[in-house]
Amino acid sequence: MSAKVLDALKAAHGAAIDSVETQHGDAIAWVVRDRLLAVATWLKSDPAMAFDAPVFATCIDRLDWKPIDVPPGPPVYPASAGWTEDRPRFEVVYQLRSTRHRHRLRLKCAVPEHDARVPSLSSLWPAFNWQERETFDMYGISFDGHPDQRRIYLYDEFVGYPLRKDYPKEKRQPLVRRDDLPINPIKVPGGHR
Amino acid sequence: MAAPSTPTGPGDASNRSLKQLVLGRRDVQDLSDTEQELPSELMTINMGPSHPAMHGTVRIVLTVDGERIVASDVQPGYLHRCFEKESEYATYTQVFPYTDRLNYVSPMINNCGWAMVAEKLMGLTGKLPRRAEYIRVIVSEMSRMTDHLTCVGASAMELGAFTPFLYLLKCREWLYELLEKVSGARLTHSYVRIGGVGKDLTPNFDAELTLCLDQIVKVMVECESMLNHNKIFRDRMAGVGAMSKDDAIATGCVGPIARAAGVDYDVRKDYPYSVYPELEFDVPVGTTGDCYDRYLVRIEELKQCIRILRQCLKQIPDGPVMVDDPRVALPAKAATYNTIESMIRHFKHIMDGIKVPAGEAYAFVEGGNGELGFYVVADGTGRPYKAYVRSPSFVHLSTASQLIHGHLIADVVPIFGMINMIGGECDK
Amino acid sequence: MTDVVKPPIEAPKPAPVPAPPSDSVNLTIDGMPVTVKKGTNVLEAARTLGIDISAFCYHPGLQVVAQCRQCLVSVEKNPKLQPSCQQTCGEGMVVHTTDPQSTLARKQQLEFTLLNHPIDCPICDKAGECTLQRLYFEHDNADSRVDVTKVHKAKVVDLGPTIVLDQERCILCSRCIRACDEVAGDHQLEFAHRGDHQILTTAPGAQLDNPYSLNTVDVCPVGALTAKDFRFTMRAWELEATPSVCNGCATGCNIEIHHKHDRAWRLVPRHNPDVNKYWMCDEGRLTYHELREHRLAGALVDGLPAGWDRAIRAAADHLSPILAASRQAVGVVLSAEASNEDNFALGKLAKAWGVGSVYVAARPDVPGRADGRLRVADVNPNRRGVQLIAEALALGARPIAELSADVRCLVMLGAELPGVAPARLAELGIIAITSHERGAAAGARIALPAAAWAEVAGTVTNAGGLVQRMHAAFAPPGQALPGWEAVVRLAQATAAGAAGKLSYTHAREVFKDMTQTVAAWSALVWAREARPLALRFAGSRG
Amino acid sequence: MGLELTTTRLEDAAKWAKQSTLDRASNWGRKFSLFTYPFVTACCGMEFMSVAGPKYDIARFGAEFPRFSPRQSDLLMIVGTITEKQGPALKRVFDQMTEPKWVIAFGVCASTGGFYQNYHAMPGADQVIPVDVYIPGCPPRPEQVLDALIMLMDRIQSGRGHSQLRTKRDQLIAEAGPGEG
Repeated sequence: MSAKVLDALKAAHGAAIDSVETQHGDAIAWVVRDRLLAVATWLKSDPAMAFDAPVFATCIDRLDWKPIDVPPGPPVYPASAGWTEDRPRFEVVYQLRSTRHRHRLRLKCAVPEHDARVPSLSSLWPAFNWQERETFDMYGISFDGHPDQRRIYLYDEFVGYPLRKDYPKEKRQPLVRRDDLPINPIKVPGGHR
Repeated sequence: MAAPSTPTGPGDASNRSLKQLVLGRRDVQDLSDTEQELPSELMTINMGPSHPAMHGTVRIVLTVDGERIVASDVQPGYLHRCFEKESEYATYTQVFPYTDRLNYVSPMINNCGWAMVAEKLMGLTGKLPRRAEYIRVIVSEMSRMTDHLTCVGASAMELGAFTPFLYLLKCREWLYELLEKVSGARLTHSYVRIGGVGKDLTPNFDAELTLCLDQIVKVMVECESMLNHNKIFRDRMAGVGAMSKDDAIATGCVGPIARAAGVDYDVRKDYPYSVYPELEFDVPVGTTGDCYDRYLVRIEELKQCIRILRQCLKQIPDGPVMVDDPRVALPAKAATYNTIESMIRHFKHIMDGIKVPAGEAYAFVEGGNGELGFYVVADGTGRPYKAYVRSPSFVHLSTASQLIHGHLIADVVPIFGMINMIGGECDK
Repeated sequence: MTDVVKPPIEAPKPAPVPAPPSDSVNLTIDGMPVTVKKGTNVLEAARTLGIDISAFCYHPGLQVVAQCRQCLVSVEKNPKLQPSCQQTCGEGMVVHTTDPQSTLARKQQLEFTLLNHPIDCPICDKAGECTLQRLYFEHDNADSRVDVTKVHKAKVVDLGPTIVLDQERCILCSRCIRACDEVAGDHQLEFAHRGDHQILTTAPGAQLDNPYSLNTVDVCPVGALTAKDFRFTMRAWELEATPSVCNGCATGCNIEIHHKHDRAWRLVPRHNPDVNKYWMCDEGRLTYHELREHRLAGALVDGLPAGWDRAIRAAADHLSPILAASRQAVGVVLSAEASNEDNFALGKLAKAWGVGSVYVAARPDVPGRADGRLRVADVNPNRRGVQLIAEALALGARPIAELSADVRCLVMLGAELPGVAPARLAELGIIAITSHERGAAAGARIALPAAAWAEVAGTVTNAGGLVQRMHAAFAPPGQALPGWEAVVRLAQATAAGAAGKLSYTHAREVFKDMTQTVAAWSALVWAREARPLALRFAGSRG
Repeated sequence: MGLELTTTRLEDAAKWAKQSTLDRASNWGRKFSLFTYPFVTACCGMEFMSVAGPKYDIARFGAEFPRFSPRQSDLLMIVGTITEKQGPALKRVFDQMTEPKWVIAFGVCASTGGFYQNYHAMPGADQVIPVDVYIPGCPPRPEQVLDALIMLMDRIQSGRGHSQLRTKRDQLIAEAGPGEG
């Protein structure tokens, strides 16, 4: 089923698709960032695709991606071509579902660090409104055309994007001053780099 | 999506048993009793983050015209415990306790979801012992029952009906005690393992669960007779927070909320997993998508859970509860202490974690609130490179602003009660 | 490694000539063709393909002895299994590593190795980074089939000042024997007895006491040899590793700092074929203790605690009148123990002030230390770097022993002023930017706390002129700041800061300015920051 | 009152404090009529429901009545994880409660942060407000909660609650007159 979707997608939007792959039965299509909105619009409106239900949107930070114990032979991951050391740092991921055809599709968009933007899909699927806010909050990806891009989980005073791989896990940014506590030197993990 | 969706009429073909129960509905517009009064100023009211009627912690900034809500800003995040960041630092097995605390009302289902995504990445899907699969279904359905019991009971309490709350909590307590016997913990079980379950059911689990279900059936009859035709309950629930079928799909709603709106989507039927194909059960679907339909769907699902559990008890085979694969199964304790081979294997499993091959997968189950999925990127080590949870509560909460629009402040309470926003799951 | 800043500045190696075709051989391993340099063994060739052939006794830095028989593979047209570590690749060779025969042989060999191995994992220091654990888990993972009593041997054998041996855990791979022979050039370890009673031991009455003895702990694939310094202190898999460079002497061995809870627990060598290969000396390994001894955590003015702001103000108040009166009265001391960045920043400041004299402080040579291997007489990590910086800035730097009698105030980097008489020290008003409170810095009028080498990003230049990158492993204690940052603050408090020349905000900026000034380093680039890698994430790399 | 207050530590207030009969009587009354403000944030709330529910029935100890206004309650039960974002709200609720007031940290998250040691989970509610009784467990069993309640009652009776001690200390300082302390 997933192969059918990917084939149709390639046939209709060949230029906009970097590559396609299937992992553990999940269909994945790498979409050129500038064409994401067009591809998504087509996926939603085309009767043979009819991806009417959004599932989730998130992001992957490949900052220190070093897969180990990869079986010998051609690389199993990522199957898409053109991956080198200077690959884009982020991947924005959208998962879609069709209630009519019951098929699923994952769209991926490579996003470089210095230009962390993607077009927002919240106009097509309202569910992505909050999901994109979450992605912005956690990874600092900016969504062009998002109606309300604010932090959602964290507070406005928070500096940085915690799910990025270079954000230390225990770096807290307290809102309440802890005056009554025994004095602990508040250290910034990692120190001066 | 500024205007509230008008309820769709009854008579949908997929409506099985509920169409008779949607009587006495008033149209949303009829609720207006302040329309003709003098113009007034808008007021901003803050609800939460610590509010008695909020399940979990969420803050809503309401802009009201009198009692009527004209705008709202729902702000989650007060229970953001960084599930995803913590998971990146934990082994696959160590993530189970974190999943317990996502939807803490139905932890077993979360456990199963996490196990399934790891099994999908390892190619173990469908290779588990049948007894393990059945046990997973049993504990999942029990968890689903605790979820619905809590949701219905707490919502009823918030509308002033304290008795059903106590009755339903009593049922939940019975289930907790059974689950405690099986797993060792009342609430946060961490019972499921990658490749099976932690240990077998207790010897007379069969009889105990049957007895428990019989009692729950009785209590549910009592509760339904107290709630279904209760005037206050119906007036507060029916026609409140309605959502159309199309909206439910486009906003990503799943589970009881989507089904109440007429979306016939249940992961157990549409993308069957585990041994659900071997079990007979129905998926209740509502017509109007309002709070009352959501209540009815949950009550009906409780009955279906009991039906599934009774079948499972009949069909469950004997056998091992853990897959026989040294990659994931811990060695027996006696061997661990007495042979170096098992000691090493035990050590590696615990300290390094179960090695999951590099790749990515999305696996999902029908949680208490709908499609609960885990999206994992693995890099071949014993810890996930990225773990994302597709939490239904978060998606449902994103619709709340639109659901409460145009309603009275008091209606926020039943709407939130029936959205069943679980803080741990919503805020991750 | 990416963080070795290349190219070396002196005697650049000729660009590698493309190997003529005759220098390489083609072979097939598990159906995959591979081309390797002539003389490569099959095991290394397989590793280039990502095939991990199990092995205990093979170490790329040591001679091949092929005695553990753990790396047996099938070579076509060869009736018997071949140890892949000893089998040199031949043209057209066809190797199988997954065929039933060799797989079974390796599994059975592993079973034999485990036969007498004690059930020590929970109390073993090597657990978590143990090759035996890894190979069993990845290559065998079968249940035990034997039910015989294990042979018992001595559990705690004191081999010498640095090492404790557990004979039961030893799998007799002889890596440690070869490490002593080849790295230290001292045959101090040997096997005794036969069969399953064979043990590792020293000669009667002799000790394992060569200056490279701790390398035996690194090469030991199991927990037989443990360092007295590290054993029972920290779980290996809980440590995090940050790449850095040893600051113990001018060799500049590449190391990993293994740290946790804001302190270092051990230093281990990191492979660099140009400098230290796989090794380092014991003395260098133990330098991490200094990171916690006599540290200066907060600024001091006249021996009393003061905040940074007050101390800097006091320094400026102290300096300005002297500078205004006579430039000759102020001396600046660069340190051969500090990084290039710290020295460069202070050198620039000296230029901006226009001080009369610049000196270089360095620890005196230790003549007996040089052994033609890794240890050299010069125990300063950065003497060469300071020389080059001083030349590039035209500072006319002299050794500190030639301290001019005119100098009344010294601004110094580091703690020690070797060669200056104590009486002279007492009359100098010293402003010290130092990580440690000892030597001349202990009597300083103003002491500014600096971060030590493991706590900052920076570069050092070894005796060969190779500029190498250090990364910050953990946070410095208390209020300590990187040395260059202290210099910048000092500059801003005095008139020199107004020129705007010293306004660095990151070591990267100091480095960039430095490479533009020092001609020999113009081609160098600042390596990307390395984040600490948790050893547990390394998983089974053991 | 010839006391010399050389320190303002709370422990010293406890040392100096002598309970009058009136104190004892009012503390006896206080301990059996605790009005709880359940600051429910997370999973522990499920167990809190069980404690309040039929089987474990906290009403037996006179603490069954949840007041959802901090001004009407004297026992703050912090049930669940406190996050950095929640911190100001928690502090505000605590500040709004009238003296004397007591705080129970329900569960390990409220006590220390538990296994959530990260950028957003606060390592214990006592980072922002004083806590009288800590209940371990993730979540604690209802029996543990009842045990903690009894421990708190003892503390109330003996006048050693945080806010009781603070009141006492302020009283002592006021009695000692100006120029002291």
